[in-house]
Amino acid sequence: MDLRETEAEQAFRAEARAWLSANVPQGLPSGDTTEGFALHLEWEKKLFDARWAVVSWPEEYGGRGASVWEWIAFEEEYYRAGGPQRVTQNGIFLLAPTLFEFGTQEQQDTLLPRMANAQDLWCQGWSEPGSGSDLASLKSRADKVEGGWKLNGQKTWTTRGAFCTHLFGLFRSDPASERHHGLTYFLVPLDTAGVTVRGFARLDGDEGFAEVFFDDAFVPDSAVLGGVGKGWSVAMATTGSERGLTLRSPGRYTATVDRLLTMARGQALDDTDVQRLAQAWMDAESYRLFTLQQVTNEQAGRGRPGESSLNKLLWSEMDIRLHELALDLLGPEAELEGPWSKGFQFSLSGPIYAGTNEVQRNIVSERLLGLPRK
Amino acid sequence: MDLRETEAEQAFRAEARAWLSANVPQGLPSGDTTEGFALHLEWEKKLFDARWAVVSWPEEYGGRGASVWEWIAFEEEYYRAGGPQRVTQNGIFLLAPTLFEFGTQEQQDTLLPRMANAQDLWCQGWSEPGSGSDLASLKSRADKVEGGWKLNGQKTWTTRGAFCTHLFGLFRSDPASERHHGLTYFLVPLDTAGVTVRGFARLDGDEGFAEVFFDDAFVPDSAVLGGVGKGWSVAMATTGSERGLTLRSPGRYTATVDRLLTMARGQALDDTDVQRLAQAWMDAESYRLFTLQQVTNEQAGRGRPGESSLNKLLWSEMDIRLHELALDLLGPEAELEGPWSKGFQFSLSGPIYAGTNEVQRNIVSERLLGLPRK
Amino acid sequence: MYFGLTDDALALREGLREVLETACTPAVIRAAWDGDPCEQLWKDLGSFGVPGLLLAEERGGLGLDELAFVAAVEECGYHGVPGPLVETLVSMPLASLPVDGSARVTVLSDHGPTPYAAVSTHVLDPAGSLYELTPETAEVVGTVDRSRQLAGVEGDPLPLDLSDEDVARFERRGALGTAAFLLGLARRQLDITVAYVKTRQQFGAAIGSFQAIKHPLADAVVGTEFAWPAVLRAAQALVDGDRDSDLYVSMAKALASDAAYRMSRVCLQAHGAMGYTVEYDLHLFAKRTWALSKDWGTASDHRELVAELLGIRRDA
Amino acid sequence: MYFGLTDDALALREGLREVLETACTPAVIRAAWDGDPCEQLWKDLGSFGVPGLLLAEERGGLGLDELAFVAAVEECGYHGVPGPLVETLVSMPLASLPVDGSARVTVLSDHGPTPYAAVSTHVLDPAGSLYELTPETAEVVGTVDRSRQLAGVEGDPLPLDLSDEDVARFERRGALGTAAFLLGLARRQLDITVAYVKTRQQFGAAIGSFQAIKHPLADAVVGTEFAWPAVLRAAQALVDGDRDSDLYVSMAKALASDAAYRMSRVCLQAHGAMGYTVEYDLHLFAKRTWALSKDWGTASDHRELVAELLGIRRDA
Repeated sequence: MDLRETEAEQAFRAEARAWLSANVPQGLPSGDTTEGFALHLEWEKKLFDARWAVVSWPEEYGGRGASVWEWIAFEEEYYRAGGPQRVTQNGIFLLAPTLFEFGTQEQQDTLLPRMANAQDLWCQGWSEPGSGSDLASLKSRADKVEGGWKLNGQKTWTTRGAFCTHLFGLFRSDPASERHHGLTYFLVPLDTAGVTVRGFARLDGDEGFAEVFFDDAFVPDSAVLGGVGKGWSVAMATTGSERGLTLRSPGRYTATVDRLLTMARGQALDDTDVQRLAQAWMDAESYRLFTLQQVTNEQAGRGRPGESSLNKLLWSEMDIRLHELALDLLGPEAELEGPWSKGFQFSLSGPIYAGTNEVQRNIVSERLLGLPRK
Repeated sequence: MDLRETEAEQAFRAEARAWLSANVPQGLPSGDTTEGFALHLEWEKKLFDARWAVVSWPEEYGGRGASVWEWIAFEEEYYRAGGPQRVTQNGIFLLAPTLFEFGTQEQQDTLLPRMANAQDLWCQGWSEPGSGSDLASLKSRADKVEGGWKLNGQKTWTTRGAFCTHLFGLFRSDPASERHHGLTYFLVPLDTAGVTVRGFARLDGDEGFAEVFFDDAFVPDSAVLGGVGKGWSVAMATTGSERGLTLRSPGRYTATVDRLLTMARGQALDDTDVQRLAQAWMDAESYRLFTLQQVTNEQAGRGRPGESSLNKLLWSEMDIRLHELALDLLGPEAELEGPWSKGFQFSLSGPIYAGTNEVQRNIVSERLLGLPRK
Repeated sequence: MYFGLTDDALALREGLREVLETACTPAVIRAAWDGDPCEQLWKDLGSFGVPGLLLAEERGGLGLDELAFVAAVEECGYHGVPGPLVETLVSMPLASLPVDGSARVTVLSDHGPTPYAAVSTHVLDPAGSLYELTPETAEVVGTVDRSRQLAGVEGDPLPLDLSDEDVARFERRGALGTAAFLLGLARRQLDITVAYVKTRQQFGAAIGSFQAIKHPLADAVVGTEFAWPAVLRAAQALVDGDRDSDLYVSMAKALASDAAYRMSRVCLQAHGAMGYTVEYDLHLFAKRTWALSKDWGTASDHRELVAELLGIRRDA
Repeated sequence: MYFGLTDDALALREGLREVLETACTPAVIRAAWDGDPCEQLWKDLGSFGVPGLLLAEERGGLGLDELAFVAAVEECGYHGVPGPLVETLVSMPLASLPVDGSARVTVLSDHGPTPYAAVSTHVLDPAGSLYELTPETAEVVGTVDRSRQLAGVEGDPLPLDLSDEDVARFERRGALGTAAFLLGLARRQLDITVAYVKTRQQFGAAIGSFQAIKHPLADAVVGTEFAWPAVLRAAQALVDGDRDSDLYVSMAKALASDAAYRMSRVCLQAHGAMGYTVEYDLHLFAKRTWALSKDWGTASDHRELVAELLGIRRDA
């Protein structure tokens, strides 16, 4: 057990903290509206200019080659300083690890710098109207043509799709295939002819979702990531990996709990509030500690199947409890529009996106506990 | 809505209350040990002699022809006075309604009076080692022979089987049948040759269970209840019926809550305790009110499928919460043997017996909500 | 003994259901979200006598009792009737206002802006006065459920002559009506969800066949099914002028708040992403649930009242 | 940064596992239920050095730290080691007693009879004294977990010279060790249950394939998996003499108490009737869980301490 940061890590954290406290914008509107998104892009470019956009990436792509420990420290400092949720996250946290692992040199050299400086904005094309938890049933097609592929079909629940420039998605490239066979992972500019995007509103009314329609949209062969027919394994390979935990860094929740404690300090509390606040702190702290253990185990080659599902079950259910507590402490003000009521509505998506919690419970029981699938 | 008791009902309740307060034995040991059972039998005979053993039965069988409202009132008074759980309950509450509905006149005339005065003590032979929630997979056999049947197989989890004199049970009478077809409901004296009973201990250590082995045990044709091959429908017909609610009368829980409130009155409480106590009272009271509504609806022909499963989910989960609260209020004493720790252990069987709560949730969602079975 | 709605109340609810099925569609609720006071809906409710349901016949009302009240309000909850429905019904006996739907009466908040003030014609202050509103000038405060239309209240109120008993009954009816409305909202969310999970296919089966969907729904139904008799019991306690009225009203509101909130959570989760958009109707009922579960006292407030009335004391 | 047990602690746990698999079978626990002090088991633990694990090497102990302590105690919890295991390990540094397993030290209760007093050789009173016991004369108080062997403590204690710091560290280690023991008990119950639901067939399938079994187990596992890093963190805080030791110890005990209790409920339910008998082993671990989840402070007590240490105040 060694909980001490190295001198380099301490220096990294100190530099991040100093820069963030001086630069984090306060009171940005939601990034899920047209106007808000533009303001968030300014922030992303500022992060990039100071080389804080993608700290864990190599320097040549705009990063600092930070270790995963430094990345966790950066995230802690980022959320402690009140940094907003990153509108670039689906690119830098979901696509980028896949590009690093499966991309050609040319794909990496072309795409990563443009992703880092928020020139290309990536959204995810996984879900379809008939394929949510059961992703392997997806029907969007890629048909081979001279020099490339024609894409047809529909993706939906695409987060920030209406504001993004590119989509990474899974398409069925072998029409005779079933389930997770015969799928290919494509990288698609959204201005491709034959691609139509329609934004629609989330639960909180912000236009954070989009449907994306493909009507004979042509993409070249170079748009394939990781090989034709390898889409499923490419999409799944980074799930639960070291970088897989980047979806929800602990700093986000420890910062939420700090805000909750600050709010609670100003008011009279009963025993129930006190117990719930203590539990809130313990939940976020245990998530942080679990993450440290998880990274350690992965670095030592002791990672276990299903661990990232445990992770997801905890943060998603915790996030709802934190916000329910905040709303209870707010009393009658809870129904007003504000950061807590907005955060509550957002928290309700936690047990749904990135694989519903029902699916996560299946994964934990089947892969970690070894219970039979059927 | 009419919540008033009639004059007759008031008089009935007053008479019950007066008799019970004068006669209910205090501090009886558990009825699930050999010595305790004998003391409980004395109490049962006393109840019978005063015609309080089976109040809802016709007078000729030892009852008072009480209405279901009067029965509920009797149960309230019984538990309020501190009456013990009835060791005769599986006969008078589970078998008797079936006998009234399906029994021949001779079966009724022979068996009911002996059940009422606790001369015959009945246990239930449903579960088998391989058939619990999936009762329809049962394997115990009844083979037709001259003048009767030969029973073979094993029943288990038979409550108070080691102290009873008779068993009612389901046996597969058609060897070619599957699932819930070809079953017959038999009434079996436990002193029949070829029947062996082995008692074993429940979670609390009392010998409340038995395994019952059948080895070519002969029973005459008159041991069949409700017709050969009709076993499943006979066994299920009374479930959820008006008398079906007799399994757990509300008076039991309202009395538990009264004891809980009495205990709590003597000690300092924090806000959490106060909230939990209020919730405990509301839960028991809502169960009482739901029962009144359920009886009303059934009498008006407005009963709904699955209602008795709602009922079971509520009382079983509530009973655990009531006891958890009691143990929390007891503090360090909670681990000592005593009525609350014993009651807690018993409460843990609630979500298991009489159909596990997992099965009840299937029933509610399939029969009441109409969700698909598979 | 007869525990349940009278045939009259059942018939009232059935009639109201027919009216609301056409008069209060989700499109009407969506209009209310944009600030529409929904005058046609209120006119329809008025022609059915709903606003004056609790007002004595001799004063122009229907003169019905609290059992009819909870029956009607639960149905209104099912249809998500926007505006101050419960508030209007419980205020009418205290104020002399038209019961034809032209008067929509809300209740003055004692902490900040008042719900429905931007779409109401009057505000009752139970401390003893009545404000007339000019809704067009109201500045609406942003809320999660936009049909709540919170706004500040200004102007010179008319004094009302209210006895302590009037006010106590008004408060009880308000909490009770909100409990009934919540259970209507919960029933609607359940119906929407049951219909969805029966048809939505994943992994080659309707998702409603999975225990992961079935069991949480069954547990949520236990909550709402056991809250309803508490609402009925409280209604009857008010009809009878029972000493235990406060106890039963608080029990009803506490159970209904918790049960409806839980139902909203389970129903949203059962929809997966499908429910997580304002384009789908579920949220209209879920967000109203969140607001009303805390209005007229939270579950926790009412449990505290129950504890007090049961004589549960903190000191040994 | 390295968050986890050291290789030494892992090796210790592995060695202990091999010892306990033969030395602490369910039959041994059942003997403890009948009042057997399990001297052979304690001798085996003694020959492995366990009782003196925290005692300095120069005083005859292993001189290991709290990380090794929680690793060893968790494994003892998995095997349900009967008697005052945690109590003995944390008392040894305060008393001069043999560490070969011949001394079994329990801790004086400040409210009624003392756990394990009927099977211990000594009782430590953290107020500053040590009793020697004559177990054969003890009158055992009936408990749900009969291996607890509660009894009154009488006699003339020997004074001990304990500093405030000694006692504070003793209390922290006691709560922490109990948290680790609880997580071992939970892991055992989980293993028993996973094995059972994989083989038990109903409705033509292993019941472990049903979501009704899978999902509650998965949720219970979330609880125990997230409690363990808290135990490690608290252990490291004690090793480091961290200012936050009390905070992390209370967090560990609160999380472990709740998680282990919940696991016991879910595991019992997953067994159906099969777990509801003393003939099956599950109850041996469940009942210990119930007792220990409240021993050395309940979850609620420790949450209250966490709140105090975080500066959460009741007044505005």
